[in-house]
Amino acid sequence: MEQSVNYLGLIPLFPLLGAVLIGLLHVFTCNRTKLPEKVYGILACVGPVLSFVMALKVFVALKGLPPESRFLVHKAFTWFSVGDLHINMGFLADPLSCLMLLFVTFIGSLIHIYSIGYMGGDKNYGKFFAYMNLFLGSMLVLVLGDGPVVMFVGWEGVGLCSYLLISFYSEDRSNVLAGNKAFIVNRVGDLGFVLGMSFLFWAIGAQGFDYLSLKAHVNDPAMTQGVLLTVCLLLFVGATGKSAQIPLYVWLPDAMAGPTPVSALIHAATMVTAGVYMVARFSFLYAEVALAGSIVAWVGILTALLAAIFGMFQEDIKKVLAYSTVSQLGYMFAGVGVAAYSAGIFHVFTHAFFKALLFLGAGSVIYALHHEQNIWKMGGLKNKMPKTYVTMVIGALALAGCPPFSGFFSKDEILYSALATGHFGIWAVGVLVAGMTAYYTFRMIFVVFHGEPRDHHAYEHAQESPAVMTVPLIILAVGALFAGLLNLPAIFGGDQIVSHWLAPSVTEHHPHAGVFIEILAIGASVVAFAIGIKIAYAKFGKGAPEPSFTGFADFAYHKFYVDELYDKVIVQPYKAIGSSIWKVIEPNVTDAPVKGVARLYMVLGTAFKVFQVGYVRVYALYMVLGLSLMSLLLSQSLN
Amino acid sequence: MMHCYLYLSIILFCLGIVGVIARRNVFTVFMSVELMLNAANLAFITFSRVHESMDGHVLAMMVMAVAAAEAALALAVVILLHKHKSKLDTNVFSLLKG
Amino acid sequence: MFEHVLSVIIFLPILAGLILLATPASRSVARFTGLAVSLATLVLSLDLYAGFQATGHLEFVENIPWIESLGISYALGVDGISLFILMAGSVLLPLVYFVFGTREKGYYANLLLVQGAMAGAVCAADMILFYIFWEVMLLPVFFMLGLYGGPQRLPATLKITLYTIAGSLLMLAAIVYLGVSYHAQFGEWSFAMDKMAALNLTGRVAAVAFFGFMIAFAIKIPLFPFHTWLPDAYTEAPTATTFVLSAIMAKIGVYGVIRFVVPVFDLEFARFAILLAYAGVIGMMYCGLAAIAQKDFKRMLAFSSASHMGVIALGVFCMNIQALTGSIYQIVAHATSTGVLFLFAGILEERTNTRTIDDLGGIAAKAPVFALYFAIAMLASVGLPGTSGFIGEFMIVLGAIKFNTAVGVLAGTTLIIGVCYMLWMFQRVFFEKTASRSENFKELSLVEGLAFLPVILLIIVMGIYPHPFLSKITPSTALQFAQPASVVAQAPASNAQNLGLTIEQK
Amino acid sequence: MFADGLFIGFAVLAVLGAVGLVLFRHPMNGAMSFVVTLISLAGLYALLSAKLIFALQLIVYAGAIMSLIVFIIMFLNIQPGDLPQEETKLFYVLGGGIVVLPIGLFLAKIVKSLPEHSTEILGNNFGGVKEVGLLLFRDWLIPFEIVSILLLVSLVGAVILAGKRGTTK
Repeated sequence: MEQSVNYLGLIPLFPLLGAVLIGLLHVFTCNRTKLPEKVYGILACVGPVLSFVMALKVFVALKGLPPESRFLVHKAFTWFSVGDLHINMGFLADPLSCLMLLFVTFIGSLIHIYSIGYMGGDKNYGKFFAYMNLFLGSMLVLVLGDGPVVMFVGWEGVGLCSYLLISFYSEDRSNVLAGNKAFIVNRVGDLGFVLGMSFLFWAIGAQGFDYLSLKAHVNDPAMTQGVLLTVCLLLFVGATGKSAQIPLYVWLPDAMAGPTPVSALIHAATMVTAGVYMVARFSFLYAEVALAGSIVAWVGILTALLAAIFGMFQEDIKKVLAYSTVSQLGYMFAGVGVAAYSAGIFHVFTHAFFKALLFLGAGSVIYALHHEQNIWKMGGLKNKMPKTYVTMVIGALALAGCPPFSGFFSKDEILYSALATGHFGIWAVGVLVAGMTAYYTFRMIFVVFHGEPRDHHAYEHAQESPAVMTVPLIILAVGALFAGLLNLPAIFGGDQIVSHWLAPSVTEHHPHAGVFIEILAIGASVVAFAIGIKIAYAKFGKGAPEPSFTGFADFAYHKFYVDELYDKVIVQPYKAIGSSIWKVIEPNVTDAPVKGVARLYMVLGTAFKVFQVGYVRVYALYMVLGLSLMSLLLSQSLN
Repeated sequence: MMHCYLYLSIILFCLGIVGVIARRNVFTVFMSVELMLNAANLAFITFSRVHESMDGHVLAMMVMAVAAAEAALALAVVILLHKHKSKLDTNVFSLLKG
Repeated sequence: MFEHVLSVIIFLPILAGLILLATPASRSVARFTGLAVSLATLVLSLDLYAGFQATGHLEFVENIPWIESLGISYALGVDGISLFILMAGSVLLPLVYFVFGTREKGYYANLLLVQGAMAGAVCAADMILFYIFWEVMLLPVFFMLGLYGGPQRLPATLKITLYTIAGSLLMLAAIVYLGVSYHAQFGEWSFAMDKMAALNLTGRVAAVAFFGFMIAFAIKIPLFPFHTWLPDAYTEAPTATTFVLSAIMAKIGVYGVIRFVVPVFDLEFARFAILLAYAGVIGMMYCGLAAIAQKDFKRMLAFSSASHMGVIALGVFCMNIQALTGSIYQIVAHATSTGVLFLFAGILEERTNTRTIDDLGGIAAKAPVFALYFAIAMLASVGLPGTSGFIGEFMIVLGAIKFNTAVGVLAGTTLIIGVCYMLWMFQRVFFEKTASRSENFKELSLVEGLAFLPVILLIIVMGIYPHPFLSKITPSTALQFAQPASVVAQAPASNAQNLGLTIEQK
Repeated sequence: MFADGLFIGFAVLAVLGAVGLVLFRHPMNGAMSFVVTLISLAGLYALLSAKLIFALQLIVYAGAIMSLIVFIIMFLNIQPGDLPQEETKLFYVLGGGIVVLPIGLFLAKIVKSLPEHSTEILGNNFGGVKEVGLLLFRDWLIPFEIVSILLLVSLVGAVILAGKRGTTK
């Protein structure tokens, strides 16, 4: 059933080796003569491109197998093995991971190429590419890992790299704090993942702790509903951390502190999609407990709503995109939550294209304006940067869910699945969010590219980015345009290639609802899109002044004060507990018995000091007194 | 008769103790110690006579030798102290005071 | 491989140290001798490691009767558990001589003494011998801390010495109790560790003896709430001493628990394990929280070390093979990561003349290699997969979940707690704007860089390919769990037997 | 009876001498009164047939040691002003007597429980020089030698202690 191929391990190895090589080169040259940037750029792109080629090879190999036995495995070595716990450093390529593999390496490579231009002139050029390669390598480990533990390696690896890349401009404290936040919040999620893994192991892990064995034993008696629910929810906690869902989404907007290609890499291709991928990977567990799925779906759709609200009021171009990512991730979770795993993954797939496109486009704008990120200082750029403008509009249309574009099909698939499985609430919120998405996306487009330039000085100097940056944009734009067609539903004459491709990997039951439901879903989405874009055009189409927010808008502008709330409720008390332990509890409670013993000796010493008068005869007197007392006692007993 | 000797020995011994603890003059204290040694010697000799064995005599000689050694050292110390403080008061020397 | 290799590993450093102390050697001679001896020990240990068969039982056994009337013998041997603590010491200690080149002769001599004593404590297979090495271990620490420590060293020295001695005396009492019980039950005197497992200990006295051992080891580890000597001692001690204390000596406490408490007091251990596990977890959280409040990076590392030791101790108390193996693996991982971090802290202190986190900043830009090394050690310390810290921590949490869900969940929070203070410190010291004190921070020299390289590589190799190491540990840990089960099963029957025995004796 | 009379006489003298030692303010007076005690004790030793000890007591104790003490007292040239002011001496002595009383009574009780024994003077060579000497060199040789070392050590010690100031200055 499974076929072993040893080139699987090479796929993550290429970028990882690249990272080590570039990192060492950078470390040893950064304070001396610097290597030319080209060396780093080329070295950095070799790894991802080679991985992409290997991914294609994997795809071809899988394609050549009959659908039900599309598994390629590679056991590199025994990782650790203690008692019942046998963990191999093993890799698994099946349709699901292959799909992820293809677009991760593809988009990752494009972002690397783009970065050659974007990062030009940075003094830590080499460091940047080392981190990027490490990031991609970790993501590939995550995707290819044959079991939860190997996945966890990549899982934490991307967390680390996001920390390193977000705090890349480390001289500025706020950037480093954003990095810290990302790592720590991710770690909270990781705790859930580790605990989930542990419970899963003690239930059914003894016979082998990789996906295929777990899947085979999922109906064991040890796997009660309670255990299943616990495991699913704990794993989902991990997913909320990595994929920025309520309540752990707070790190993602701050992650904009890193260089723009990093944001693209984090948001589009790699890190944030890991949560969705993980839930899909464990679909055989989630399929067993409906409750867990519902929770996932509701958390997802509420995150989508919340992030959309925030997104409508942001002024930083990257923050708008960041909240749109959070929002789209919410959709994906709604999708996998209602057991439409292929729809969720398909949205991951299309989202990777248009979000990478949007971020790289935004990066192009920022690059042209010399690192200006406030949209209220832009405007009228469409004439200056035509390629960027066109590609970004394509991306925006895809994000907003305009019918022929990729985002439409994937989002519609999710909303349709929600409706078809009877989750009307999720569907309704989803439609609402679709409208809001259209609104804030085009608000951004209109403000940045249309109207009159707001900052004339910056406008004068703005120019189209070099080809090394625009070519990836164009490639991604093509992807954003047509990727949706891959999974064309039957109603449009397609045959859902992606869903069928994924079928062997995920455990899902395609709902069969009537054509009416399907048309209702599509219609509602289109209407929501139209309303959203219309409002945006009405308000910002002809150029608009920077608004000042009041009331609810102000509240939303400040992101409902969630960051402040977390700071007050978690961070400050945490620090307060820390310092109270150090300043109050440690000296007065924990150390008190020890100090008490010392004090006891001191007190006894002072008490007995009185007798040490220093006169020899008094010491003699003590002796005689003792003798005398002894004599008294003894003479009692002498008779 | 033996009892009488021993009672005398006890009386002398007790007087020696009183001398040590009640007086502050270094010489008196020192001689009181000697007095206690002599009281012990008397008891040795008495018992030696009673048992008609001369081991007690040997011990008495030892005690005398020790007393002599002690006298030499003690007097050297007294001289030293007198040089230091020109006092013969034991209360002056209270370095052990806590 | 020759017959008395363990004795040589133990006594070569001790003899060298004594000779150094006795002769008026200069500093450089002392340093060179120390380096040469520790490298020789390293070579011997590597040879030992290569020759280790992983049978699970003691290997390289030496057994010479010593005080025959009491059955005390000079018995040495290593198994998978002690081997790794021995190796950690042998691998890490040469670093000190590379890094700190300008210390007094006594500093190096004491370092040699403590190295030998630690090797002795780990290899001893006789309780009395163990006790002797255990006490000898403390002496050099006393001198190094008291003579070469920071400005507040004297209270710290007194505290650690009295605290540890108090624990040791309890242990001595417990050891004597074991010996006497053995005599009462089997009619012959013996203090050999492996024979003690056959004892059947019940009743209140056994519980008292159990706590005698436990408190001694808890102080050394240090386990909450016996950790209060640690922050002062770790902070004030010269770097090498802190390194020795945290990297190896604390581990011998854990080793003691595994060696004495688990096999001998199996009933008591099973009874009190939950209590001890909570002590470990609470200690981990308590020290981790206290670490965030520190302004002094060495003290912060001290608390971090205590926090990790809580997790390691927890692994022992969880009574399953994953947790125990994880614990032992984590011992080595912690020795390499936190131990090296302490050395780095010493370098930082030496080059900037400050221990205050707020005084520093921007070192990553000045010294990229140092920052890279520090980051790798730090990430290992927070248990990132791919570094040595992950394997052990994961297995401990896994085992803790099996043992008790609440304990396991709390143990898992080490993932978060550790990362909070470490990142905070790393941010202040290595990132941000370059502070005036770190303006002229010197990068690691070539010698230093090369000296640290093997350890840094070890951290990564142990994270990526731990199997060869684990395969040497697991036979021994598996044996630990083979024994208690059978003893527990026999317990009721042999209790009756025991009763009969004591009556007969009366 | 004559021996009894002698005993009573010596005993009274010895006690009076001892009381004088304790009470006299000036050490010279005390030393003189102590000599009386020592001589009376020598007499008592003679009554107990200890001929050698009788001689040694007179020669070594009353002679050598006491003259050393008196010599030092005179050497230091003690003026009455140098002496400690001991106004409450009598209280101390009385208090000391009260403290010591139980010890004395206890010892007396023990003595009383011993069987009475005659102490007539023995006619043979008991306590003679030859007999004691033989005993000393046969059975007590090692203690004897140790005592000689003790004396040597104390001699050296005394020289160093007393001579310290003079030589170092």
